[in-house]
Order: sequence, then C-alpha cells, then structure tokens
Amino acid sequence: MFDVVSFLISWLTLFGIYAILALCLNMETGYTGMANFGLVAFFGIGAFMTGYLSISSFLSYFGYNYPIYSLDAVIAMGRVSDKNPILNIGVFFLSLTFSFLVSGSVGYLVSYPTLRVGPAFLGITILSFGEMTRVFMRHFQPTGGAYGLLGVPNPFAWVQQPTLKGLLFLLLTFAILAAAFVYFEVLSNSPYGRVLRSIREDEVSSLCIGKSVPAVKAKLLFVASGMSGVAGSLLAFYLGSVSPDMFGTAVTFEVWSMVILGGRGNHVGALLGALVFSLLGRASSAFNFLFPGLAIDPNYVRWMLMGAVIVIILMYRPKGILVEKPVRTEAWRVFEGEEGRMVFHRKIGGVIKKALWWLMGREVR
Amino acid sequence: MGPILEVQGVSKSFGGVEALKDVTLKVEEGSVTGLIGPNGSGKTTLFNVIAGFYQPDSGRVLFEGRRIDGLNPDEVYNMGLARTFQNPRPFSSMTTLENLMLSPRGQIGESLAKAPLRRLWSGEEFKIAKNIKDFMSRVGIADLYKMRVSDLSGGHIKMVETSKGILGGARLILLDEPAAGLQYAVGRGVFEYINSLRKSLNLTFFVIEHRIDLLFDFADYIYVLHMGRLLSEGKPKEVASDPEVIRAYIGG
Amino acid sequence: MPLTGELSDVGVQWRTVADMAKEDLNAEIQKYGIKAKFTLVIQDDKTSSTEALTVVQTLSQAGIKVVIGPAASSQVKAVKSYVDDNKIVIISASSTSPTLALPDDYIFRTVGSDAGQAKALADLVNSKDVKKVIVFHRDDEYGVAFAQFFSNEFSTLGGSAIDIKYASGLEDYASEVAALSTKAQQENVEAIVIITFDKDGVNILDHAKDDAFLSSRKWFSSEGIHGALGLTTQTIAAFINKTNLLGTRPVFKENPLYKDFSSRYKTKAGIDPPVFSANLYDAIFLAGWSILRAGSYDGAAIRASLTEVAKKYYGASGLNMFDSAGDKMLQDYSIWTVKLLAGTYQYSDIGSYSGGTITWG
Amino acid sequence: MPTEVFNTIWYICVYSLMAVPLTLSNRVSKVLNFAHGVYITLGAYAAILITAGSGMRISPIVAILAAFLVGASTAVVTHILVFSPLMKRKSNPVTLMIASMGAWIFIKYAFYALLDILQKAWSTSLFYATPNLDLQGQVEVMGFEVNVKFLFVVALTFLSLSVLALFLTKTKLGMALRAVADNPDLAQISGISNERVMLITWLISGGLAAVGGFAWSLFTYVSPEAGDIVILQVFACSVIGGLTSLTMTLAGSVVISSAENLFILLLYRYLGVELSFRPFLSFLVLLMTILIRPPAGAGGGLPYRLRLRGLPRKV
Repeated sequence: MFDVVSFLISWLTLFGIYAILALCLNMETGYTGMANFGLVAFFGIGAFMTGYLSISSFLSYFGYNYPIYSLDAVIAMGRVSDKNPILNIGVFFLSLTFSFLVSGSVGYLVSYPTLRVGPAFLGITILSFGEMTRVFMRHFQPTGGAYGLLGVPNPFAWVQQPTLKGLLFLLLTFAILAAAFVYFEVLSNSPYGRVLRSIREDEVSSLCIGKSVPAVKAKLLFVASGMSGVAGSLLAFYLGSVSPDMFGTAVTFEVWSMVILGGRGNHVGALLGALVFSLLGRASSAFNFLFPGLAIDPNYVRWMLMGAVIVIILMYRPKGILVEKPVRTEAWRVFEGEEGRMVFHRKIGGVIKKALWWLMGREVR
Repeated sequence: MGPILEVQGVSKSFGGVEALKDVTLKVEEGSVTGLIGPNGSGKTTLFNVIAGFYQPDSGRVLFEGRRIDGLNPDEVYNMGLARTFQNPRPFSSMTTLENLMLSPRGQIGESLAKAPLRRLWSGEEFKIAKNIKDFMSRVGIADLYKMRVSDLSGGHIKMVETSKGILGGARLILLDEPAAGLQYAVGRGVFEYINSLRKSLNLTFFVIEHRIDLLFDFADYIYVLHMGRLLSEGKPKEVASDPEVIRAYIGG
Repeated sequence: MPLTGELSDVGVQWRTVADMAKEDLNAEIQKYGIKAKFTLVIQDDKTSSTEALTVVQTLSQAGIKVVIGPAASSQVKAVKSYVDDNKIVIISASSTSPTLALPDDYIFRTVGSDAGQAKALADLVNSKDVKKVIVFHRDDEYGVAFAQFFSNEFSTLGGSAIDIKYASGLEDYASEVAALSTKAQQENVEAIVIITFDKDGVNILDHAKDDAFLSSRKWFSSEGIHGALGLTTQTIAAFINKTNLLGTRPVFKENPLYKDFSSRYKTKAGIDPPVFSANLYDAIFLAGWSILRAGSYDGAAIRASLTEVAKKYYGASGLNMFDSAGDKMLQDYSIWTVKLLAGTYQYSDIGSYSGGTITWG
Repeated sequence: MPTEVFNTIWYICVYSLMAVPLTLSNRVSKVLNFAHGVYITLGAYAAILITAGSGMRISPIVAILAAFLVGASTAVVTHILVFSPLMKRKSNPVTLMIASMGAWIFIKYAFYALLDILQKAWSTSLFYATPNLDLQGQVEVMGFEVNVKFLFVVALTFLSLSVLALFLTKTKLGMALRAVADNPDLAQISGISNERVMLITWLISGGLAAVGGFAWSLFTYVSPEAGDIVILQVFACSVIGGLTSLTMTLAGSVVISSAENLFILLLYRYLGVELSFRPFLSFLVLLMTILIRPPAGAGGGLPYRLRLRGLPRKV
C-alpha cells in the first residue's frame, strides 16, 4: 500500500538539501562560533538566482522574449523544458555555480558587522538581514516580485518516468552533499580548521597570535554562504518554483536545531541531526494521516518536540550526540606514530579498499 | 645591544580619563625588563597600546626601529612581538598540542585556498610538530600534548601561554603577571623557566608583576608606573630604595 | 489546509466544511446504492510551501490520488511539478492566482481566477458611479495580481485607480491606514477598494473606523476578508454600515443548493460559511464523483473524468465547468456586506453578479 | 497629521513596554532571550481567554494583573527549567541564546495546541481575537477625539516604567539587581543571592513584557504569532539600547516607532517609497545603528581597526 521507494526518494532529497545547510551552519557556528541566524537569506538568494538564470536562459535559447514571471513564460517553459537534455544539465550546473558565487559574495559583505559587534548582536543583525532580504525579494521585479517564479526546469525534465527522475535528482543532490561533506571535513581537519576553532574559543587571543580573524571569518562566510546558496538552488530545481514566502526565519531555526542535536563541530553529527529532523517532519504528517482527528495536531507535537530536544540536548549533552574530535593532522604522527595519520577521508578510503578486496573474494590484508 | 622596543611619549585617555601620560621607556634586547606599579596605574593599558589593542592618542611605539603603533594585534604579533594576558586566555577546549600548533606564523595550511590540498602543507605541519615536540620535551610538558588545556594546572597553563609566543618566533614577549595566582614556589618556577629561555633562545621579556620580590630577583631593569606616569626607573636595587616609589606604594 | 500560520483563522472553519461535505457525499452515494465510502484526510500545511510539498508527497505515497488544497497559490506552485510527474489531481478551492491558469496540468481550481472577480468588482464600483478609487492591497501574489486586474478593468470603464501596496504578514497596520487616509485626502478619491485576507483586513477596518475622512468614503472589498469574525463585531460592523462597504465573492447566492448549504453550515457551526467554503464543498463532491466515474483509482483517469463530471455537476457554487486551463469557467459572484439581522450583525448577500450584469436584492 | 502622531505614541508605549524588560533581562542574566516574544503573546491572550471563556467583560485592571501573572510565571518557569541549569554549567552566551530559542519554539506550539483545544471546546475563533473589556468610547482631549484605550495605555506605560525606575534606583533589591548586572562575582561576594536576583529579574521582565502584550491587544486584534511578529522590532529597540541601557532602549523604541509610523510616511509621500517597505525600514535602522555607532557594550567586538594595510614604516 505505502509506496516506500518514492517515500525514500522524496524524503532523502529534502534531507540532502537541508543537510547541506546544516553542514554550512556547522562550519559557521560549530567551528567558528558565529551565530548565523540569517542562514535562510543566503538559501533564498541562491534559489532566486537559480530561478532567474535557468528560466531566462531557457527562454532566450528558445527565442521567447516574455518577462520570466509572466504566464506565457511559464507555459513556454512547460513546453520546452524537456526538449534538450544537454541544455537542462548545462543550465543546472551554470546556475549552481552562480548561486554559489552570488550568495557567497553577499555573505562576504555581511561579514562586515561580525567585526564590529559580538555574538549576541551578530545573531540579531543577521536575523534581521534575513528578514530584510525576504521583504526585498517581494518587491524585486526581475525575479517576479511577489509572484515568485514558476517553471524552473528540472535538470532531468527529459526523463519521463517520475520515479527514475526523482532518483536521478536524488543522486545529484547526494553527489553535491558528499562533495560538500568531504570538502568541509578536509577543511576542518587542516591547520585552517584549527584556526577556526581557535576563533570560536577566544577570538581576541586568536587575534593575538597573529591570526587575522576578520579576514578568516569573511572568507569562511563566503564559502559557507555559497554552499547555502547551492542548497537553495537545489531546492528551486526540486520544487520547480520559487516564492519569497518560502524563506521565513522558521527554516533557519529548523537547521539550527539539526546542528545542535547532531553536535556542533562535528559534520557527521550535522548530517545525523538533519536526518532526524527531516524524518520527524515526515513522521508528523504520516502520523496525522494514520490517526485523523486527534485532539492535538501532531504538527504541534513535532515542533514542541523540536524545542524540547534543543533544550534537553544543551543541558545534558551540550556538545550534541556526536562530540567533536581534535583536528587530525600530520602533527599527531609525530606524537602517536602511524595511527595519527588516519584522517577521516583516508579512513573512508581504507574501508572502500577493504570492501573492494572483499568483493573480489580475496581475504583482507 | 640596542633597544628592541622604544616607547616615545605615549599618551592614551579613555573618555577624559588619562590612563597614560607621556610615557617614554626602552627595553634592551636580551633583557628581562620589569614594569611595576599599583593597581590602575596603567600598566596593562601600556601593554595594550604596545600590542596594538589601542591606538595611542599621541607618541610613537618602535619595535626593532619600526613604528608599530596603529598596527592591529595580529600584525604586531607577526612582526615578532607576542603578549600574554593577566588571566590566561588559552583555547581551553582544544588540546595542548593544538594550542601550540596554532602559534607558528604564516603556516601554508592556514589559507583557505591551500587547506584542502593536503600535500601542500603536510610537510610543513610535520616539521612544526617536530619542533614543538622537542620544545615540549625540553620544557617537560611533552606528555600533556593530548590533554585539553582546561584540564591543565595553573602553572602549566601559564607555561603554555608563554610557550605560544616563543614558538611563534617572537623576539620580544610581553608577560602580564606571569606569577599571579600561583603559589610562591610555582611562581618562582615560572620565572626560572623564563630566565632559562631568555638565555638559551636569546629572547627579551617585558614583564608586569605584582610579586615585586620575584621581579627584583630576576629583572635587569625596572620601570615604575604610577597614575599613568613614569615614576621611576633603574636597576632593581635603585628602584627599591627610591623614596618616591615607596611613597607611591604605601600611600598609593 | 492551513490550520496554523497566516491563514489559520479560516483554516479552522474550513475543516468543518470539509467534514460536512464528506458526510453528505457518502450519504448521497448510499442513496445511489453505490458501495463506496470516502474518508477524508485533513492535513495542516502550515501555510508554508515545503510543508505543503511534504504533505502532498506523504499522501501520494499512501496511494492517494486526489488532493484538495493547498490553499495558497505559492503552495500550489511548490507542489505543481511533483503532482504533474506523479499524476496526482490537485483541486484547490481557494487558489486564485492568474499565473496558475496553465493548460493540461493536474491542477484544477473550483474557483474563478481573480481576473473574473476583478472585473465584477470593477463593474460593481462603477455601478455606484464612483470614478476615482484607491486600491489598497496586500503585497503578496494575490493582492498584487488582483489590484492589477482591477485597475485595468476599472480604467477601461473610464475610472482611475491609485495603487497602494502594504506589507502582508504584519500584526498591525495603523501607519498604513494613516498613509491611506492622507493619500485619500490629497487625491480626494470617492472610494477605497481593499484587497486583503481576513486578519489584515479586519485590522485595517478597525483602524479606518477611527479616521474621519476614511469613514466618509465608500468602501469596497474583494472576497478575501469575507467570513472573518472580526467584521461582525459591533464597532467594525457599524463602520461597514456607515461606509456601506460592498464586496464581491465567488458565490452565486440565488443558487438553492448554496442556500441549503449555508443554512446547514450555520446550524452546525453557528456562523456563516467562510469564504470559499462553497467551492471547497463542491471540490470534494467533484473529487468523489470523478473518482467513482473513473472506475479505476488512477490519476490520469480521474483527471479525464473530472472534466467530464464538472461539465454536468451543478453544486453549491454553481456550474463547475472547467476551462482549458483547469480553472472554473463560469464563476458567478455575489455582492456581500454586513447587516444587522435579528439583533446581530451578520454577513448577507444583497446582490449578485452574473455574466456582466448586477442584480440587486 | 494627528493620527500619525497618535500611532507613534501608541507604538512608543507598546514597544517600550516590551523592549525595556528585554534589555533588563539581558543585562542581568546575560541571556538574549528569544522566548521574550512568547511572553508577549501570552500576555496578550490572558485577557482574551478570560473574557472568551467566561463570556463576560472584565475590568482592565484585572486583565493587567492576569497578563502580568501569566507572563511572569512563564518567565520564571523558563528560568528555573532552562536557564539556571545552563548557567550553573557556565554555558556561554550563544548557548543560552540557542536554549532560549528552543524554549520559545516549545512554548509557542504548546500554546497553539492549547488554543486549538479551547477553540473546539468553546467553538469560537481564538486565532484572531481582542479582549472584551469595559473600556470603550472616546473623550475630548485638547480638541482631539481620543480613544479611552489610548489614554489608558499611555498612563499604564508611564506608571509601570516609572515604578520600574524607582524600584531599580531606590529599593535595596533594585540596587542589588543592578550590582549583579554590572558584576556578578562582586555581588556574590557582597552577600546578595545571585539566584534570587535572577528570579526577580525574570519575574519583572516576563510580567512587563506580558503587560506590553496586553497593551498591544488593546490596540489591535492579536494572533498566536503576535509576539513573533513584533519581536524583531522589539529586539531592534533593545539593540539600539546596547542591550544594557534602559534609557537608550526607550530612545530606541522612540526611534523605531517613529521610523515605522512617520519616516515611512514621509518616504512614501515625498520619495514614493512603497508602504510595504515598512518592516524593511525598521531593520535598516537597526543595521545602521549597529554599523555606524556600535552600541555601548556591543560586547566581544574585536580590537581591530579596518585600514588599508601598509607595512610599518622604517624610522
């Protein structure tokens, strides 16, 4: 009765998108200690960038000249979006890149207040920045203003079978997620990651041992916001539509709770948190479906749960489910000999190698 | 050997309150120079000015003949002038090793662009780690490398703080009350440690200390600051016998 | 269905409507002796797009092929690509965005697009020989689109409309109303046309009633505010009567089925049926019948049969024929206001608009 | 343009009633409390629930007391259950901030659930309501028809804020409160129970915020989102006050209120800026204040001066 496959696909896709966000936030908060409550702004900017680029490029390629938010444009998109696979894929990667660049640059600029004010103020500042972005997008005609954009061409629009299409998109999402994960993992297991942590611990004293803290923060915000932008772009492609109201502060808080649950300063933890909370969302609606007409709506329960989890985690396991590990670099080799070299992606590599050996029927050496 | 640090007529005031009034002093290379004075006499303010926390309202600060006033703390550090804090500010939830690994200047792996490419920096990392291991074993804290700094004892934390500057290749180190909050013996230990380093690595120390007795045993030269003004200076004995100083300390 | 979030006020009332429709539908089916029973699954979409998508996905994975709602156009957009792929029929009873009037997709709307109602409202305003108005509207899709259509229609009728946009989703609109008042005095307009949802609309009227000049103008409104309980409170209702506020809404009141429906709703819930409830009611009926007609529980088949059923179906909201874009083709409108009936203020339809002509009474 | 002025005064009253306690709590407990918005909502709903439940009018005084009680108790409970355990663990400000976020989400949706149940029970719409008080009509004040509620709220604000001021400056407890705010350790030494002071603080701030919410509910219809929608503006007021100075917070609420009621109108009239930019404007004011004049106690700001790098000059 219950279609498990498509459930997994739809759930995991949204999970993938949120997981990328969680990783970015983890970089900013877990490692660098910047309370970024405006995450959603970069998310949204990425999404709108994508909507604008993809649709306009399609229309121009097929020689229409409607405004991209007009009805004609939407209809036209419906007609042409599955005509030319190469174009679809190309546009997809193009908009991904641009979303990264644009959101990243915005993040870089936003980092300016971070050197003027402390954590609490930073939180509020970026939070209100997020709201400002939303209000602005509502008035910004080129991206449809209040109308938003409809008809963002799915990179696999040319695939007819819906499940396969979903699956392909899921794989793409996971590929990007994996890339982000490995990149961040490597980054945080390098001297750079060490600097980030030092900033989280005590930025003044980090400044006093010659780390130019503002520059580091700004660059990090560039990368993290950029990745959030990529997540937004994925969302736009997945939904096929973008509208300003999709990017309220609630999104930010959801991602926050993911990171806190999973463990600040631990990327695997961030993934775990994302997994749990996205599943929770599904569960609440499924629950609602199974037992209609409850006294208390499961959605309320779900959010209450979310709040409670945050508080409880902070009380009894402040570092989250998975605590952060010290930065693994060559340095450990000097003190601990060879096993000090085992850094995360090498571990993965080892596992894969073993698996291959096993598959080839040889015994693992 | 000439002066490594020169402070020339530095004044600094906060909202009308003058914390430093036209302070001028020299720190000879290779010396342990002391700075004493009652609370609120502007010692720490002076350090902050030197280390680039504050910009002096007037006057100049020269380090190895270069102006450093108006530079930012990180730039000052990267020129070879390190400072410690009165109550230490280590990166407490990080291990001792990580704390020390942070201090060397201009590591390749600390640039965002190069960090992901392991082979660019792994060699350097290895070298640094080796130095640190030698250093730690020489100082006798090698076996602490794995501990979080928050778990260390007060004396060790001070050592780590001081070591940071040294490993950063600083030639002048400003110490803000290295012996504060330690028992006499431990405090003395810290000072002996400083002294030995000074000899072996040819470093210069500029030290604020309330433990005048300790300071008098170890310092070569002492400045006395009072109400933001330079009250007296000289070899420990001269200062100790200076009536001005005595009055300041008793009536100040 | 929005139970929390900005549309929460109506959402809760819609739940009642849906239950009613279900019971009636099942009863009717029994009457025809068909062995079938429809159960209704009500989901809160929190007026947020991703939530709406999650809900729709969950439903479809549970094998459901017909989803009624989501309410807001932005949500319908968010689920569009998914439902088109997976052949799920969406029947929205309240999404009126013109940008969703798309041919051969799986989205149907049992309510006329705003374009139609904008014309009706323009005619209404014109019939009160008002020539110069201010259109005071939300800054979201609904408000912007409606205002645009209205201005066009109104200017073709030889009137002139000044457009003022306010930020939706706020809690209070005092300053907006103040600005409206000053602007109205500058331009010396004859009437104000408000295009709002329930919360903001009530708030705006609540502030406007304290403003001397605004109280001296004529007021007109779209359907968005209809059914809000705030309007039946003493003070606001008095203001409405003073300014003789008239509104249009997509209901054909002469329709006996509707009279029946609304009276039964009133006995059930104690208040008048809220905006779009008739359309929701019909949407559920359409869904039910088309499923039966399709024979097989399959999206494509249901879609096909839905258009057929709609051709013949005459429900509480009148004829439900769909046009090529899957929107209700013939939408009649009623002219509503709030009146003092039997000691209490109540919504009442005092006229109807059908095929370009207004009939009073 | 009297209406605009009246609105501005309304807003000043309401915002200061909401923002001052926020600043107070932050100053004493060092928590940037996101749950503040919930206190506001609860305060706004206290009177509504009473009237809706009993179906009768109540006097505004009762309503105020109810609001204060609800808000204060919620705040205290939040402190006991969430903040004080975390403070005992010496958690850093960011952690506390996040914890408050959690508390906020929890309480908000618990309240939603409660309303949902009550709505079914009483079969009335509570998601958008205003209290039914015997406080109606207009009075003639220097040529203006003035709403009684308006005068009431102005008086309420003036009274409660001056009482607070007196409490902080004159009474022993108030001084203790300020001492703790300025230097907890010192206060601890001088024998003031830190915990007790915290409790008092939360009592006051929660209660006042709730009263502010009640004032808000007199002004307009409120929804369960009320607190969350105004909270950003309230934060803006407090941040202008540096989250430490109560007087500056008052100034902040004046600034924000006039930005929302006067500046936007001027912009609209003379520059044709659309009205819907109102929320944008208040955030803009906030950002500008932070960037141009980082408020006193913008704690944790780096000792860092932006300038074009030039290598130190040889002398």
